[in-house]
Amino acid sequence: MLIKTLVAGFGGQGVLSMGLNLAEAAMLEGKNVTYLPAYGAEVRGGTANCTVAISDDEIASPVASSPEFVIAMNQPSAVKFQHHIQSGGLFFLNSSLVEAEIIRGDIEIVNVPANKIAEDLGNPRTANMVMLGAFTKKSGVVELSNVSEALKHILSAKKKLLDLNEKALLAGYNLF
Amino acid sequence: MLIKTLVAGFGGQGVLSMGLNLAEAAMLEGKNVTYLPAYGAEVRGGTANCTVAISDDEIASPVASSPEFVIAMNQPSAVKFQHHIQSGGLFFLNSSLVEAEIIRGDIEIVNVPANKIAEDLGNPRTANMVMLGAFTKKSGVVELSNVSEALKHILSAKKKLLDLNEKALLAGYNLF
Amino acid sequence: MMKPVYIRPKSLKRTPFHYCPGCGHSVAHRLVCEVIDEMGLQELIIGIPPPGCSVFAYNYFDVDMAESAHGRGAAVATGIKRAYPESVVFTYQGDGDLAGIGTAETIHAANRGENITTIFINNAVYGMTGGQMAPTTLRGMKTTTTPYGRDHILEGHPIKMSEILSMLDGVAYIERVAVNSPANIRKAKKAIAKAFQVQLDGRGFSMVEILSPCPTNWKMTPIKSWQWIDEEMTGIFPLGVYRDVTEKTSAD
Amino acid sequence: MMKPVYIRPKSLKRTPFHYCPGCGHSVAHRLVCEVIDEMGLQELIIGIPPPGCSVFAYNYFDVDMAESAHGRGAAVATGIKRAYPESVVFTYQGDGDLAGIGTAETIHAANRGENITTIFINNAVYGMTGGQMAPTTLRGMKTTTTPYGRDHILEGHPIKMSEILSMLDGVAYIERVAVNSPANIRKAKKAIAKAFQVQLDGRGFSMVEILSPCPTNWKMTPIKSWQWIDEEMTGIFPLGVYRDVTEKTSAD
Amino acid sequence: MAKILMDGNSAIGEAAIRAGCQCYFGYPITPQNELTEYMATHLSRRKRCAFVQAESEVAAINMVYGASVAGARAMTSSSSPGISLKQEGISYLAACELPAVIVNMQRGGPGLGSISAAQSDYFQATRGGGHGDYRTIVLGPSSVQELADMTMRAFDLADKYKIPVIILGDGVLGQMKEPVEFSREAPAVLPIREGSLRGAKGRPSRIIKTFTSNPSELEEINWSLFRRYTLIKKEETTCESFMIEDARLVVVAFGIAARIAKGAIKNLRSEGLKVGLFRPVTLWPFPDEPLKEMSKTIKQYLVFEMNMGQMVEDVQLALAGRGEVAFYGRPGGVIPNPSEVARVISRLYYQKGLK
Amino acid sequence: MAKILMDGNSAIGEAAIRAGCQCYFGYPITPQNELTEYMATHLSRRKRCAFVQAESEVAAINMVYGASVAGARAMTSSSSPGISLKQEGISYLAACELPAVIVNMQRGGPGLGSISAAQSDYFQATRGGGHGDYRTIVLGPSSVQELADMTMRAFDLADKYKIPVIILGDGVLGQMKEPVEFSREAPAVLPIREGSLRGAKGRPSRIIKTFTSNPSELEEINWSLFRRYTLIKKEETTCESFMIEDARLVVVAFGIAARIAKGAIKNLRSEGLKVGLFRPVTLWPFPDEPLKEMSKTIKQYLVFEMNMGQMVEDVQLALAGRGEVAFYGRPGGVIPNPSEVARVISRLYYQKGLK
Amino acid sequence: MVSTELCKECGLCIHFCPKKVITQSGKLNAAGYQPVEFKDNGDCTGCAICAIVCPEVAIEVYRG
Amino acid sequence: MVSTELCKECGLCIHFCPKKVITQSGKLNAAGYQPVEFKDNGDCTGCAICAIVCPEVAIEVYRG
Ligand SMILES: Cc1ncc(C[n+]2csc(CCOP(=O)(O)OP(=O)(O)O)c2C)c(N)n1
Ligand SMILES: Cc1ncc(C[n+]2csc(CCOP(=O)(O)OP(=O)(O)O)c2C)c(N)n1
Ligand code: SF4
Ligand code: SF4
Ligand code: SF4
Ligand code: SF4
Ligand code: SF4
Ligand code: SF4
Ligand SMILES: [Mg+2]
Ligand SMILES: [Mg+2]
Repeated sequence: MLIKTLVAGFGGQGVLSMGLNLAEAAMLEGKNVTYLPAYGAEVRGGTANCTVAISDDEIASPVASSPEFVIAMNQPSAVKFQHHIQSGGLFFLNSSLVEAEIIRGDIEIVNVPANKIAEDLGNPRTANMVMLGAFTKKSGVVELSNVSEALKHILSAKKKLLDLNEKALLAGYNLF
Repeated sequence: MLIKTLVAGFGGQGVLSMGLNLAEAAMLEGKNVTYLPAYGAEVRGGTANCTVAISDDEIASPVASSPEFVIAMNQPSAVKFQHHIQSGGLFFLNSSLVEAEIIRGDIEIVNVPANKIAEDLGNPRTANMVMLGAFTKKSGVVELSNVSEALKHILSAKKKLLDLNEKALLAGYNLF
Repeated sequence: MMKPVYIRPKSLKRTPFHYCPGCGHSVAHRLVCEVIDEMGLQELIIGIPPPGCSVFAYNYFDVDMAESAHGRGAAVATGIKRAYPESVVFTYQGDGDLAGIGTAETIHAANRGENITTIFINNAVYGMTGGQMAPTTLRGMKTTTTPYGRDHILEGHPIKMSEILSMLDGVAYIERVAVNSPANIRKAKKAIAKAFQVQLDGRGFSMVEILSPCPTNWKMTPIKSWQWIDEEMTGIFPLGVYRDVTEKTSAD
Repeated sequence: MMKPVYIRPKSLKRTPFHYCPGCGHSVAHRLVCEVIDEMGLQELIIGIPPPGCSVFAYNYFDVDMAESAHGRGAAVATGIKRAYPESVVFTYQGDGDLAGIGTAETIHAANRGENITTIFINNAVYGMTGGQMAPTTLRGMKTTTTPYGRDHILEGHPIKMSEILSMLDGVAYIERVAVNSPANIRKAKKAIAKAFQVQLDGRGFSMVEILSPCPTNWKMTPIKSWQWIDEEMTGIFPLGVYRDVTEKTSAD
Repeated sequence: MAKILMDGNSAIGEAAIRAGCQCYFGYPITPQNELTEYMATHLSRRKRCAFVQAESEVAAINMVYGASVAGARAMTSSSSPGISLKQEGISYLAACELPAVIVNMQRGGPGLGSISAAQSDYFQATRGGGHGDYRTIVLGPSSVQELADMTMRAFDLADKYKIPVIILGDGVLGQMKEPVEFSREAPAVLPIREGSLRGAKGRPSRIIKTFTSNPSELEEINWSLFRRYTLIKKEETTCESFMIEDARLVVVAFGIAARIAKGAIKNLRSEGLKVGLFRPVTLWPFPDEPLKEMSKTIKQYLVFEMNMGQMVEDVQLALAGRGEVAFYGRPGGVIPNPSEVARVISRLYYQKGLK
Repeated sequence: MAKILMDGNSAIGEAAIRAGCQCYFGYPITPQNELTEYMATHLSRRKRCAFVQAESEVAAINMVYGASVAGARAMTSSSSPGISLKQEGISYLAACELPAVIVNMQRGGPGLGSISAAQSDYFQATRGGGHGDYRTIVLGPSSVQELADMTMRAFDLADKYKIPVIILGDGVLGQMKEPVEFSREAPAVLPIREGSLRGAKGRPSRIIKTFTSNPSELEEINWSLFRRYTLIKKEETTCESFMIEDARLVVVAFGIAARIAKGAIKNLRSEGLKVGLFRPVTLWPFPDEPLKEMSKTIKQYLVFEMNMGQMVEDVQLALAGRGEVAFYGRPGGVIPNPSEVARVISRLYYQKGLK
Repeated sequence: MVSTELCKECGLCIHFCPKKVITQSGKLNAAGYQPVEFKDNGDCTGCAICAIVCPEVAIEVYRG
Repeated sequence: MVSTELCKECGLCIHFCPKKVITQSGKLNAAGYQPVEFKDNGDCTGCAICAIVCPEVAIEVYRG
């Protein structure tokens, strides 16, 4: 099994920490895993994205030219990455921000109103966790328990935020 | 025919211009010629030397490991270079300054009291030309006329010195 | 009919800037273009952008431009100007570029009195590479390579290039300005125009040091970053004319 | 019994110098060795000689020494001192080395306040390579690369490193001296001792700039070259203390 | 010890600290900034250690030189353009027999290029981009774990042979995170090399230098370096083979390219193609003996590099005509995926009638 | 025109001026100072020309870059350590397709080394000592006359292919005087390259750059460079053969070493040994076709270099096992004499049973 | 007057406008920013301060 | 007092000696220089100025 997931959005949306969380969860499950941020480091602004590869076997390339799963947190990412998804793959859309029409018919679209739910939970900055929860449930690539375990590790320095994020994660998970 | 001549002495004795003069003379005769100053340029003081190779054929190396002729203008050069001369070669010594005993029997020694003669001519700085004159006569490697022609060229910017140097050259030439 | 009070300069291409919101590079670019337009230099000038956030400056300036190696803008400009003295040549350099790796090239071009103009963007950090300490970083300031705050004992002091370069005899004009308020922006533009005039007059090396906000790496809002220049930076880097051989007095 | 009034310093090996007659390097070497002896530094000190006429300095100084790449003495010294702070580290550098190719390394080491001492031999030429123009060459001076005399319009101005470096906050002590008369030689020695003391006290960067005769490339007799320093060089490079954080006043 | 998810650059930093690295001197450049920043955070305030953000790459390598003169384990890192600036310094380190570890996280293209990953500095690293006859040991990692392990190995090799060691990584390896495990704890006492300059206390003074006015003396130094190089070649050459026993075509690749090639080969094996991988781990010394050995049975080779063809010369030199060598290269920072590489391999496989 | 007795360094300077060199940027280093000094004397006050003694080699190469940006014929020179410092700049020139002429009068050893003559920078010159995939044309002169001729050729090649050209000389060639003749007069009007930056008057503004955030774009640039390199290889490869028709052993050498070898070969011929000389004149592109051709009949080769073995790899690559290659090297600045080389040749000749 | 595609929501024009006639629009542009809007309530003096401070050159000022 | 092998004939000691008790010896040393000589006529004050200026450290001064 080799599963690649690409997470994309605006810089401030927490797409990198989403990917990292996923990668750590996979590591906790004893999987091989690679996490690769797109480092357009010498140019600012615009979108950020990262790729997580999870596999039982060694991982050849951390780059995803046709990922199984794509999470698009904003409109430009939805437009840009819809063509990259592998046929039959899942396309997670932050439907609060994405209005684009998706023209491919050979992929499954999962709409997650991440911002809306996060706002409802009282913290719009946790939209990424809502999405991660939904992704965990729908993709089945990692266990929810490992995702929250990883989240605990990542937020170990900022304990205060943990509750908020856990709540958002669950909200997303329980969407489906 | 390939003849290599090494000229050595203190920095101020004009050994480089002696070699250059010889090389230009050979060029005037249509010979192949190379002139190579020893460039210990990053270290000052001590001795200076240069090598002139003259040949009818192409010259392989401008370096002389065993020159046919060596001109030693001072004591340290006489000591240092006596072992380099080819067997049967000529060793020109500035006998005004060189007191060393030469221990090799397989080379011919030509004593030229160059400083003495130059002083007698009223200009101690032309000792090198006295030596060059003597060398021209004894070595037969170039014609005297070409040596003075070359001298004219070299001193073209300092016409005043020409007479003095010509006189010294002749004095050396007429020594033998 | 509508009279334009402010319109986009002609020598500024219509490409949107890639800079972060509130970035001083954007303002500096525009000012240089305004001066180029007003002085009629567009067909005469050659610009040298650096590696740095402004590496893509050639995508914005509609004039001849050539990339330079990091820090070597002054040497490249020297080459151009010596080869083609009729041109007007400017370098556009960051503080890491000019005051760090390019220290020697900058000082010696200034000392030779190369007849070039340098637009020097001092934002107290290495912007492009992600906010490391620059030679100009203030004491105590946290950057990715001074996570404990710049400690002058270990990491040195903010270096004052305008002051240092002003000691060199080849320098004709140096002024330090800031792009953090309408008034300062106006002054900055005047300084830039003056610097180019000095070059046109063949007076020697001219430089405008621009204190320039980097909201991203300072981790501030744009507005806060513009204010921070007045609050913190100008204390260490006082604004003003540092050298002006065209004037009798060298006061501001 | 004969009482020694002057004897060869212990830390100066008995090897004859390769320097030209009347060269200031020889005097400077001896002075540094005298100070090393008097301050008891021989077993503590590490020296960094440069490419330049003094490339063989390690043949004379009987202390630990490591060759450096041209101009990089200050960086090498930084590496040593950071790795081994208990040592006393000095660089010995020519003007081509320190003020030319090594400008950036020197300025930034000084700015960081590296706790090292620099002996800076200013002889206004590149000695070792045969008398080319140095950054410190005086206006009008003929060298092998300024055969028409240094023209400041084309070739720049003599650069004043003591003045420039004194502007940097990391600098603890800078004095310019000369080795061209018994009195000046005595002062030079005092300055060297002070510079090492500043290092021992952990005060930061210290430098002694030594105006030093190069009879060979100046094409003068030794005596004339010693006089020429007073007649010409000190006018451009005034002697004196340029920075001294150990004193309240910074006057000579 | 539990595995940590770590990016390659930081993993080098952590491994260096555990290898007893005392001094790090760096200058920012993408894609290796995380290493400089890791050292700023973890080494700069460590006891008896030093971190300096130098004013340039030239200064950084000369600071490394200084620290090595004083016997400390010292390191610098950069990426392609910055490594070019270090060439003079590396030549001095090699000439003066000073150990040092130099990390090059390669990026694309000559000039300013791209900040993506590439393998275009192979020649520079293995042939001595600086002047003069010298070699450096060059290690070619292909995972974050290897970056960590090789960093430790690099410090040990550097000290053992008094030689600069280059870790030739790339932007992807530096940026990507993978689980990593460190095989050592940081030493309680930092190692100081014998024979270094620490002041001439109780011994004659020492000189570290290369300059001489006597070429024969320098020739002798060069020959002695050469003898050491021969020893290193004999003792330290490392490589990895994968499925070559029955292979009819062997792909030769290093670093990240080898990893991609391995993925391609696994896929092709599952389709029945008899292909294998040969991966030089030390790029200098290059493992030419194993290739020579292999050439007795395997005649077809494909060299795959993320450049326009550099290591391919070492493969050709090793084979000396005893096998056919094809080349597939992607320069400038493009990272091909395993299926592209697989297509190239299978095309060659069928073209050559190996099926 | 009459011949003039001139040292190699000055001859380059004079030839450059006659080739229309407008700008020279240098920094002193032995053994090439005469060139810098020649330009100071003869170029600095020439109309529309410029001479700058830069503050460093790094500055000098970047000034060359600037002058080339502005379309002028520009040159710099140095010797080994200084050339190492220029590697980043050379990589930029190559990447931006800017012509330039770079002279390296090689000296001995890595580090500060010796100031004698050597050939130790062959790898650096022919493999791109800077970062990234690029090549420069490399010319290997072996007499003062050739230095003059090749300097003119270098400027022409640089402009024709928009590429930096390296003249790889050595200390002996630079210092020695030989009679020399110049084939051209200095041009009345200095050539300015088309497409250069002179202000965007009457045309759209131009950009000279390499940086891109898109690796595929950079890949395309690299491929286009590569195509040009292939063309250069086809059009400009030059070599010289001497007495190879009936030779049983061929010595391969370049530059000053080739000249020494030729002397040795003449002596050995007079003793009846069938030995010849193959001399690459362009070191990049390396003349591998003629060697391949030769290998059909000649099986024994001796590569002689004044280093520890660099060009020998190109010979082996060209022969690809079709001939036996022996090596004789003298590193560090030692200049062997023809009889020493002759002894090595004849020993090999008899060992291999060629008599 | 304000190019909504160029605006990056930095807020500097709002901050510096002496008449406070510029506000957030609340809409998103293609780059993901919420560009500002010009409240044409007649207070604008055409002083162009907004244009002078706008880093994106997103504002052009005309007086009619 | 004067090491004839180290002296390089620079003449600085002669120039600076306040008592003018140092002169050229007229002899050559191995390096080709004519080292100076000390005229021991009792005028020497042992001021060591000669030693201070001698670049070659060719002079040591003793008072007895
Ligand atoms: C030789 C070299 N070293 C390092 C870099 C990486 N680099 C690119 S820009 C830059 C510094 C940017 O800082 P600054 O000059 O202050 O410009 P800013 O981005 O802040 O405007 C660095 C270190 C490079 N491109 N080349
Ligand atoms: C990289 C490099 N460039 C150039 C040189 C040649 N070089 C050796 S010493 C020197 C300058 C000497 O001048 P200075 O520093 O003033 O010392 P001085 O000889 O006058 O004491 C130069 C250019 C070198 N060794 N290395
Ligand atoms: S990082 Fe700073 S300097 Fe760079 S574009 Fe962003 S705000 Fe401007
Ligand atoms: S050249 Fe000058 S600096 Fe060098 S040793 Fe001679 S006098 Fe001294
Ligand atoms: S022109 Fe002046 S008043 Fe009008 S919106 Fe702009 S800043 Fe405000
Ligand atoms: S200043 Fe410009 S970019 Fe900033 S909010 Fe106003 S219009 Fe938008
Ligand atoms: S000690 Fe004084 S008086 Fe005596 S010789 Fe020396 S300088 Fe002259
Ligand atoms: S000062 Fe020293 S070297 Fe000079 S003449 Fe006197 S003794 Fe000799
Ligand atoms: Mg900056
Ligand atoms: Mg000097």
